[in-house]
Amino acid sequence: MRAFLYSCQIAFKNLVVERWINLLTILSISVGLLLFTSYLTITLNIDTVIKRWGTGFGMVVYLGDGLSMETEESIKELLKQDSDILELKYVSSDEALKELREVLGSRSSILDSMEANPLPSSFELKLKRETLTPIYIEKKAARIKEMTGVEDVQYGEKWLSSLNTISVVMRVIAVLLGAAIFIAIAFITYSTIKVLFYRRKDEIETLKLLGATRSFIKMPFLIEGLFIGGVSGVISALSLFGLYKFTVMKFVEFLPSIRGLLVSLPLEAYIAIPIAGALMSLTGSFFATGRIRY
Amino acid sequence: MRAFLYSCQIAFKNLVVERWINLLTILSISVGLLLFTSYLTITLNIDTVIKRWGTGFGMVVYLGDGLSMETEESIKELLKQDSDILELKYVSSDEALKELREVLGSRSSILDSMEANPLPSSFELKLKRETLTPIYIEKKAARIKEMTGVEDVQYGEKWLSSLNTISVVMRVIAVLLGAAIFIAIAFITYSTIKVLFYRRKDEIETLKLLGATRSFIKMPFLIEGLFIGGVSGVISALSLFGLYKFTVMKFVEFLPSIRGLLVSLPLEAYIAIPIAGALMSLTGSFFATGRIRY
Amino acid sequence: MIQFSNVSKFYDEQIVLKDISFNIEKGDLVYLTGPSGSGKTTLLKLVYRAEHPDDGQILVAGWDVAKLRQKTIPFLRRNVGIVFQDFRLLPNKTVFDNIAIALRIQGLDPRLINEKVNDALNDVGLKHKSHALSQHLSGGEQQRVVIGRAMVSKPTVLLADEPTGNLDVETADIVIKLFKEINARGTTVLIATHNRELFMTSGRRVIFLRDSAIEKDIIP
Amino acid sequence: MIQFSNVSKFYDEQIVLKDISFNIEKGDLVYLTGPSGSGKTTLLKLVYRAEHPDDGQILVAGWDVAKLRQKTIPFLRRNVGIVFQDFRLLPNKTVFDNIAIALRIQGLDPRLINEKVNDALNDVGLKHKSHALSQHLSGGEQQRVVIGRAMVSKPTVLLADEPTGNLDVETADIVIKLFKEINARGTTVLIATHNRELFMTSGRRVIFLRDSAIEKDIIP
Ligand SMILES: Nc1ncnc2c1ncn2[C@@H]1O[C@H](COP(=O)(O)OP(=O)(O)OP(=O)(O)O)[C@@H](O)[C@H]1O
Ligand SMILES: Nc1ncnc2c1ncn2[C@@H]1O[C@H](COP(=O)(O)OP(=O)(O)OP(=O)(O)O)[C@@H](O)[C@H]1O
Ligand SMILES: [Mg+2]
Ligand SMILES: [Mg+2]
Repeated sequence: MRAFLYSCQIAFKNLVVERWINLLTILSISVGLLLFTSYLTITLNIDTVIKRWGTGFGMVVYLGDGLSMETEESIKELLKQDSDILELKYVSSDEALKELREVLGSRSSILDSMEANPLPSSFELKLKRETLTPIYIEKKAARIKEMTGVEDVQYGEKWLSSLNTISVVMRVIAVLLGAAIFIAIAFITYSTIKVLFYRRKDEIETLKLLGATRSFIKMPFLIEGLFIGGVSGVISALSLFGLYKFTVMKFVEFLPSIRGLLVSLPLEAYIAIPIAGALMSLTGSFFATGRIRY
Repeated sequence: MRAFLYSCQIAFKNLVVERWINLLTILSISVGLLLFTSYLTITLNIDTVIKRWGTGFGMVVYLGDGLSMETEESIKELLKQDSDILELKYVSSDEALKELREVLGSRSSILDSMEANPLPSSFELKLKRETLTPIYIEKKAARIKEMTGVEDVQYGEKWLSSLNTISVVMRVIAVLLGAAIFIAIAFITYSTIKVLFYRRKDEIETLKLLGATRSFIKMPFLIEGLFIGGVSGVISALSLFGLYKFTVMKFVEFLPSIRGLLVSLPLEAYIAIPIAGALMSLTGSFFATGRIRY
Repeated sequence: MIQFSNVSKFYDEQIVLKDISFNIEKGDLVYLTGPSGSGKTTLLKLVYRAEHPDDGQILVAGWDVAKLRQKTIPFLRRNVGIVFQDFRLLPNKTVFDNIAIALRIQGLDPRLINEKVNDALNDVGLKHKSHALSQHLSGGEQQRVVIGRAMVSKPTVLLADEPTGNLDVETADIVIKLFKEINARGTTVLIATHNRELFMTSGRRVIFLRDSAIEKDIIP
Repeated sequence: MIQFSNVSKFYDEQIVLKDISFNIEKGDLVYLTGPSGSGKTTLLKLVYRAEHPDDGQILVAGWDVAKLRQKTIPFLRRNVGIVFQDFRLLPNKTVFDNIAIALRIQGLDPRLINEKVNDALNDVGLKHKSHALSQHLSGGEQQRVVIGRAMVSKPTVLLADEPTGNLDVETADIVIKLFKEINARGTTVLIATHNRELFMTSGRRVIFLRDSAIEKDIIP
């Protein structure tokens, strides 16, 4: 315990003595963490946007002409049982005609000359976001089309596959970039602590000769690493929040329509940043101090 | 000259002696440069995609019923003079009807019962990508609508503003992220050289006492920094290329439709990476060695 | 207390100590001398396991030094006070801290440390330099800090490598008197030195090294 | 060649040299002595501008040392060979490189450097250790490397701080003979030492420092 307190004392003295290197390290790690968390925020936002778009897309199931109420009901029941379908809206042929009138606007007079309503009734489906792979939806559409009473199934095939591509690209990039940034941060931590260790190599040699144990020698570096990582984490969490607020402010000024659309990382993530920083730094320190040989 | 050769010799000896720190630094800088250049590649790709989408959006100018050929021609002339308009396509009311038939498919029989073609003639415009700010297009649409003979102007207002937002967001992020990564790389370089300098502090003290000039002391560090930065640049350029090829391969396997869509940075950029790395490192070294006082 | 049996030590291909055997009893004060490069420092290093013998057995205060496990080495060293030829001070620390560190690594109580360090500072005559950084000391002052650090933990064995090289005659006398006092309190002392004045008239045992071997071992 | 006029030097509030005046002529060999902490090293440091005097004037080989511009300091130092009390060797470099560096910083021709370094190695008796790393040398061997490095550039002034502290009597004799030879070739030599044997019977000038001032200045 006394040894631990003494280690803390040494660690903080060293932090002050080597303040420039430590400051640089803290800044580097902060920037690294900030980059990573900014990226996460951006991904989160793009994902949210895609989700919003994604749920806007659905499927329209056109029913055959003159179906009995029972058949329509049974189709509805079948569709309702499908857990991939989030929302189900029945659009009667009359409603469809009204919609078409609205679309045609001033030119809707062409419809007046028609004897009967040529538009079919339909079900408009909204699908669960997770199921939006093009192949899956294609299959589902084909299956629904085979149901008796269903005449046609339409869905935004092209759109779907584009959105899907964006989403996949985002995820792949997230993993690649995330890994790269993590590696970079790990390197910075490791190399800095290694370097701090090297710089005190003579001192450590002397301590070893005086009978210091391994933990006595390593402890200050571990504490230092923990501190550097933690402080970096706090700095980057604060910067991230500031940056987020600033960005939102600027964007809203520029494009008022965006208000309320930009989302922030959840509070848990903000709390996790310093902890992750400290743990990464600690791991870095641990490997940097290495195995001490007498 | 002899002093320079000797400095090179010292620099390379030091590079070997401190190989671990130097390797770590090279790796860190490489990762940093790779991150930055990957980001540039991603931005370039997203930008390309947006451009492709963007040019797909246009404006439809609906003409009034029963316009004389001259009036139509004069409208066409006026539109042609507008340098913002890239393409101009005349769609006669007959063609419009044919298109509507295609859209309605099996249900196109409703149109048969009509006496006259209720659809107006129109011009389909494609706009220059650069002018796609919502406000600008809104104004243009309003101006065109005021032309005699024009009944209505339609354009993908909502879509346009979404795409526009993405593009603006991408650019803002590019600047922020780019600056952040540059700062991070600068820090790594600076701090590493500073540390290498610190580690040889005793040696440098001794050299100063023996009558070494400032340039004799600084030169090896500058050469070392130049080398570290250059090598890092080469490594990251090669990794970037490899990563690009790998990503393209994986994506094509996964989504064959993407073939030929992913673009790479131009050759000049690849050549610029090691040069930029070397210059950044050199600058880092220069500031890290600082002002030598006797 | 320090027993060498047929110890040999090579650096690369060069032999530095060849088949060295001697036995220093508990409570002895012994001088070790020999020309520059004859292996004095190496012999001392073998005692505190800074070097590993290539052959033979070394017993120090009951520990079989050559067979010591890595984890146990610090505990051997805590029983051995060392005056290094190259000082090995912590340059950015004060004189007080440089001496205190020998006790801090053992986790002693800060008040006890304070007391012991002040005693040691008095012994080596550096009380007035207590708060000076060790890098700001003169050569002789530094040497006395090293001596203070070696003594402060009251080790079982005290090794001193050229402890008077940077000292004037008067200070050297004080230091040697200190070693004798420590020795009188039961610590085994081994002093490597070129300074003939120290051992010629001391009436103590002197081991002479030359050409990697013991040339003479004069036990009075 | 080395002229101090009313020189004073403080460290923080503490006075280390008080109103020191002396003049060493070109070609002299002078000893500087005094108890530990009396200011010998500080006096030498003033000569090669590692410290700046707080008062007075120092002339070395025609340079007004206290007024030297930063850029000129290296050129003063190239004319002054120094045997540092704490050696200041480059630990990871070989003995050869440690000596050669004094010439390399001057941009000499490698062949000439080779020749001069080998001569110096012969002079200090370390030819056989030429390729050893300086950190692998014994204390006395290291001291001789420092002496070799100080001499190799044939400086105008040679300063030696405790050059025999780690040497046995025979080697010390060789070194002192070397200094005399160098001196005979025209180099002004100033040796700071505690070793009374060196100067007591030498018949040379001896400056005694005590309590920050010159106690005696015996000019034979
Ligand atoms: N780590 C090492 N690697 C290689 N050779 C070494 C090493 N340490 C010492 N030597 C060599 O071993 C020999 C004995 O060295 P040692 O330091 O024991 O001598 P010493 O008797 O203490 O001399 P001095 O009186 O000069 O201090 C010397 O020739 C030295 O160069
Ligand atoms: N950089 C410094 N800062 C503060 N005090 C110093 C510094 N250098 C030396 N001193 C003090 O100045 C005094 C003279 O030191 P100096 O090294 O000149 O003595 P010296 O005569 O060489 O002694 P020794 O024979 O022990 O080497 C000492 O008391 C020392 O502690
Ligand atoms: Mg020795
Ligand atoms: Mg001195």
